[in-house]
Amino acid sequence: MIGEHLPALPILLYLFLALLMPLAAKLGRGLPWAISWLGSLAVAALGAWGLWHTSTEGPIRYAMGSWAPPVGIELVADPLSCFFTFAIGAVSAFVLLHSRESVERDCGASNTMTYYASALLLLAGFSGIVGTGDLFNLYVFLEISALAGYAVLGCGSAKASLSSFRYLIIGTIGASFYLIGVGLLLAKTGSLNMADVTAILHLEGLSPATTLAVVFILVGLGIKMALMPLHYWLPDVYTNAPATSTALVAPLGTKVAAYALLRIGYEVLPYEALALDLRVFDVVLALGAVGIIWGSVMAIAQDNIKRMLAYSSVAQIGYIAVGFGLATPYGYIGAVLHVINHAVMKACLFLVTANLEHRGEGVSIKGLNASLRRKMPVTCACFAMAAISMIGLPPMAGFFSKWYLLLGSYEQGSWILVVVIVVSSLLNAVYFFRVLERLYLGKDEGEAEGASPSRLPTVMSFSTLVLALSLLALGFGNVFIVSKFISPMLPGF
Amino acid sequence: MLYVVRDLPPRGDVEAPLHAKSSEVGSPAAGTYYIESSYKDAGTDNIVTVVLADYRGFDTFGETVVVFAAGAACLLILRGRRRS
Amino acid sequence: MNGFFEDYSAYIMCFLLLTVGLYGMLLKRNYVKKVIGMTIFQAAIILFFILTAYKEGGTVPVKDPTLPLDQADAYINPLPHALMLTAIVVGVATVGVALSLLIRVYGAYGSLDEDKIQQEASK
Amino acid sequence: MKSVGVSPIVRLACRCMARLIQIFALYVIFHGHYSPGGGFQGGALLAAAVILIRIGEGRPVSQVELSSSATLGIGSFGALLFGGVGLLALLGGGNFLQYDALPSFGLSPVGLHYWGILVIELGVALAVMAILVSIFDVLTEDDESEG
Amino acid sequence: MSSVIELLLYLLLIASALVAINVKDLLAAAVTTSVFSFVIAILFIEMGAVDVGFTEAVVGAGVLGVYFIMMILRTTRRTED
Amino acid sequence: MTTDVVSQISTVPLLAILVSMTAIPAILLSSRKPNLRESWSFLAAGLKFALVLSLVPGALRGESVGITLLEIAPGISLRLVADPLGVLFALVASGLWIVTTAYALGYMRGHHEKKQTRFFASFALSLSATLGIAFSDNLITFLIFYELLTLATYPLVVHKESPEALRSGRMYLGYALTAGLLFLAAAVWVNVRVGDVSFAAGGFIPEGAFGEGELKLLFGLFMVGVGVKAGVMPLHSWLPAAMVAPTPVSSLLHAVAVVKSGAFGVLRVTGFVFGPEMMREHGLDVLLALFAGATILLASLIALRQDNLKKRLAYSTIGHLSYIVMGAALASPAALTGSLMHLSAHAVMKITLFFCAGAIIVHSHKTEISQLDGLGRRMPWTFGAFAIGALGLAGIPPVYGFLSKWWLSMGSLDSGYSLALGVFLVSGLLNAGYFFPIVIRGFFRPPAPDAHFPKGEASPWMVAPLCITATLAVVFGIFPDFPLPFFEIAKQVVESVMGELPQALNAKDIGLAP
Repeated sequence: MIGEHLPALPILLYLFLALLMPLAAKLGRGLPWAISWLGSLAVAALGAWGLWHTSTEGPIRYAMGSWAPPVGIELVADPLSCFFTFAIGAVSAFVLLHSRESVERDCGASNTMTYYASALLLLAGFSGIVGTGDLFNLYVFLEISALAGYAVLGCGSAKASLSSFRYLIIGTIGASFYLIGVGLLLAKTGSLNMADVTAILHLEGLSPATTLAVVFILVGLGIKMALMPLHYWLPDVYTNAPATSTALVAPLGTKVAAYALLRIGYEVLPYEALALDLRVFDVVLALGAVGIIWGSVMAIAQDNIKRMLAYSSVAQIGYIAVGFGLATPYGYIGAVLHVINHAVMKACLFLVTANLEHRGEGVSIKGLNASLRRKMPVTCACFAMAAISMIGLPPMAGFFSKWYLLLGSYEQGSWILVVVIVVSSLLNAVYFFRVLERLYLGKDEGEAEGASPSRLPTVMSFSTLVLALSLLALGFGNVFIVSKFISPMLPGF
Repeated sequence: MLYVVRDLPPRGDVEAPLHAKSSEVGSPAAGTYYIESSYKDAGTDNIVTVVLADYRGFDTFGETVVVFAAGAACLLILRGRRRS
Repeated sequence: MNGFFEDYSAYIMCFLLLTVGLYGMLLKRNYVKKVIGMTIFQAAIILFFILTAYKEGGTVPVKDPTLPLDQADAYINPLPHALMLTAIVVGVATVGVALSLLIRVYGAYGSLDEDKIQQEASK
Repeated sequence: MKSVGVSPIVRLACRCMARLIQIFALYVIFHGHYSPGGGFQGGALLAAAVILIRIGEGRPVSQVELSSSATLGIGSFGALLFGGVGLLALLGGGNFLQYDALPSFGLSPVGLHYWGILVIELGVALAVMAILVSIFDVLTEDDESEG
Repeated sequence: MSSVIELLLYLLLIASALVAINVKDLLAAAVTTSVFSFVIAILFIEMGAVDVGFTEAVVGAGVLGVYFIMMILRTTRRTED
Repeated sequence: MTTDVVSQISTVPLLAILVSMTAIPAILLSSRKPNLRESWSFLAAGLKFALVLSLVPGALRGESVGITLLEIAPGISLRLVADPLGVLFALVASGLWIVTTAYALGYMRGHHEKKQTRFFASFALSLSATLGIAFSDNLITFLIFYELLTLATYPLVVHKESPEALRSGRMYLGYALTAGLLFLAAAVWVNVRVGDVSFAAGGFIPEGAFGEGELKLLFGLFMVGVGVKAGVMPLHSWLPAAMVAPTPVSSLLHAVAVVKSGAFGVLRVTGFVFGPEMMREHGLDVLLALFAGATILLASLIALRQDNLKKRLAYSTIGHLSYIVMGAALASPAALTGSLMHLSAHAVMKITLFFCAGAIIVHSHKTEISQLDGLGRRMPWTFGAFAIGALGLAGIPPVYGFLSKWWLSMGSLDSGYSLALGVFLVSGLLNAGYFFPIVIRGFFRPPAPDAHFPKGEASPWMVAPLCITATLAVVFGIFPDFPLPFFEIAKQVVESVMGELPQALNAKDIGLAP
């Protein structure tokens, strides 16, 4: 039963839970919160199970309404999509577990129901993008996640609404570009099913119209994943949004768009034509590399921690783009591994800022001082761990994605990339140690013990800590993940 | 742009891939299949309705959810902040 | 088929409309204008899909007792129509969210012009 | 919206128009199988009718028609009706939204598809009506003060 | 372009789009947007997409117009471009 | 180590690393009770030393024992193996940790330093990392502990948290992290080309895996990677800056653990990655020797000009580390023997000197050499020990430093780079030139009229360790295999790497003089 319906279950679970929210809110005040994180946990379990199942027994294809694929909509669960489903479920479960009080604070206590409904719809959109095998269906889920995303990102302060509105405009352009691309493909191939389109395009190669379609699709998804020149919506949004929303969207949103790019780029579009005629991979690689450096440099210039993390996201997306652009097994492994690593790292870091905000501490780096270490030891330790992982020091998770990317760049003989990765790690070190120095060194200027306000709720420090510790686990378990799950999903190069 | 437009099937072309009976790799083309079998499958005259609600019902479910999401979003953004 | 103008001018109109919409979204400084640009942009995309569905001499995709269904060429392709119904709904939903965001923005900044808001925000 | 100052003629016109629109909407929904139209269009028309009353009669009266606080609930109910049909098919041993796997009540598979489509169209109509009205409500609510 | 009427509709479409984007009064812009939606709905129907045309008419000319107008009434009609 | 000797499974190397790691929570938890906290440190140090000692018999037989922990990247395991070279380094580091702990106790309390808990915890972590470096079996394991060492020592460098300390800390991090990344880049490259990253005595990079230019670049990357910690010029400037750290840190870490891990890295890379033959074949030895020779001379010259005692010691350290590098570069059996012996010899002697400097600072609050006139008569033990250390570093018998320098000189002759001999001789003179004036000032100059010296010696917690290390320096100078068989282990290493022993050794001539 589960195996058969596996591709549909995470999406349906999220959708139904979201739709049930108005009812749940009637039954109990804390129920939306509990349902949402438990639901995410269930999705993570489904993803993990599916990962295990599909990597041993091959992908599962699911025809919606039992209409065979070119006619009906098809969902696909293969190791890659299950991997992403797992990442979505696992990361969001802890973010949502953490979220209860910050949501009430940032979005108003009477809004928890709509907030959690939107959050679940956001996640439903994400898992839909990941699970679908149909180009237009992907657009629908892209828009579900986008709408829910504008809501959760814009529900805080008026500033949040403003940046969310700007994001809405740019995000709609992205989604519409994608839709135009799909339309062109439909006109040229007559099909919307990914596997079908793949077969047809491989037979025919690229014509001018399909080339334009590729460009539209790539630009559209590039906007969604905030690839370097299309990234400028991101810092404002992440900085102004409520803490929980950022922690939910930042680790997952751009990754899911990257997933779509990975899927469509590697599997749907004809690889040879993309690589040789259009040089798409080279372009993405170059943009990724520039994004890495640019994001890191901008991050150094920021004083607001959230803004710094946002720019750092731009850089980290660059890593994923580089792995994608390398178009080699190592690059692919690096990119996929970095997706999960970065998701956990960023979630952890944004939860740290959420904790800071919750305790009434500012998120300005200049305002940090060593008294925090005493007031919030767990939070500070988590920040340190995630920061070390971001810098890419072994044996934290971040090191290993870098390792595979380096392997990939050597394989391609691309020296510039090696330099870029090395330099960016140093830049990462610069902006993270700036914060660490303030947290761990210098005089404890805080007031006496008793004067500090209430302690951080246990769930908050707990979920931050779980994410931080899983970075270590991901670091040590990377071989297991790579050999067991990522290697079977390698596309033919 | 003209170059690209030329590559598209002409307007109203019955031979366009979208309207073919089957695609180049032999899979049935969805559009033609819908026309031919919708009445047989669902006993409904309006083909678009069948496509919308049956063959691609999941899209429509998604569409309904989008509407719901918009409602939730508007409420979330504008309601309940009188105290701030 | 019927010469370039006959065959392709509709596409060109469609692309012109796309450009108008994009221009409104990107270059207009007023936020409501941006949203209007967005509706135009989306309408243009819908127009494009509908164009691809059209068949010369085809009829509306509703079963016609006089036309047997296995004459597929006699009916206009219903697939893009179904897709675009969904797309229209998505468009409305997006506009709804955009407008509610704008109401909050206006409440806080007292304006809907990007330049003025930027001034206000940097104060 | 304020109802003060709306002339009785407008109010009457609104009321009549609204009823007409509602009837037409129901026709659109249920006749969607045979002619253009369906859940979404019908729902949008229903919403238009309610909005018309909201504008013409003012808020308090129109609450009778559709209460503002219930809109999201009705919306989710509509969507759940849709999803429920799908889920029922899933539980009946088919795939999601596979109408012929629904409990048959003596209907042929084709008939099941026919009725299944009708039910989900109803769901869509409910959801669309409720949500469109709810967005209208939120956009016109005057009681928030930004602080 | 199959007929003069269609050509005229297209021209009307683009004209209304340009007006909607460029007119200095937001309320006028909103109304023009409704006109635009209506014109494009007619075009859809002309091309055989009855359902889409119907929906576009209901939504674009009806619901969206109301939304825009309500929103503009709550905020401002003024614009600088 | 994939040497000829089959490696056996043994958890001892792992335990030796874990001992001080498990001490960290204990130290942190007992932060309110200083005595308990320090006894944890002692306990860990003693245990660690005992564990390393238990590895010595195997090392003397040339065996490698170790354990594979887990696969960390496909085909690459986190693997700890105690081979003779690793045991040699581990012996030095863990042995001196015991004395340093005692000394640190006296120093930190005498100096009323803040945040002692963090200090001792970081110290324990550093030692874990150092042993990890010693027992690493491949480039990646090495790199992991190498980076861990950087992180663990950072809190120690910035311990004072003054702006100067923070600046030094940033500088240290900047250098060390860059080095680590370049090392990573090199390791990845090797992995891509060779498909293996495990150390093997005599080198594991096959001839022809890299082009001529590529090989030089790779070597450069590796050397910058390990050379930063080894203080090879021009990568040295973090080391004098890091002298703002408390003296126990300077003594153990910046004379023994950290910088020696750099030197150790040089030995690993030259002997176990490239191998002497490849070095010679492609002229890499000359490249390295040039830098090392220049560093030896320049560092000695700069040291002459320093008035701050710790700074002078720091530059001296830079010079002496390059002795080790030079020995590795010359790559003859005798030179390598000298290099290995200098690894331990310099450790024992320089730690003595730093202990003395620390004792002087804590006791008399003097940091500049020009203020030391006459202090030696007040602190005879301290200055006596200092004199022994200075003699050793200048290469005067019977102190240990003489032996190592002798072998190095021998090596420079039989490897055919007699210019190196000149470098050693000149630097010996310069060493004498910058150390002896300190001793002379201390004992023979009258105190300055405005000098306020405290009465008597420094705390016994500090004097005892420095006397012990000074004594060790002499004992090792006379009996190089007593009480710890450094020389024998060095022989095993040389034999495994070079395939032969120094000629002088074949004549069964072991010990004092060749």
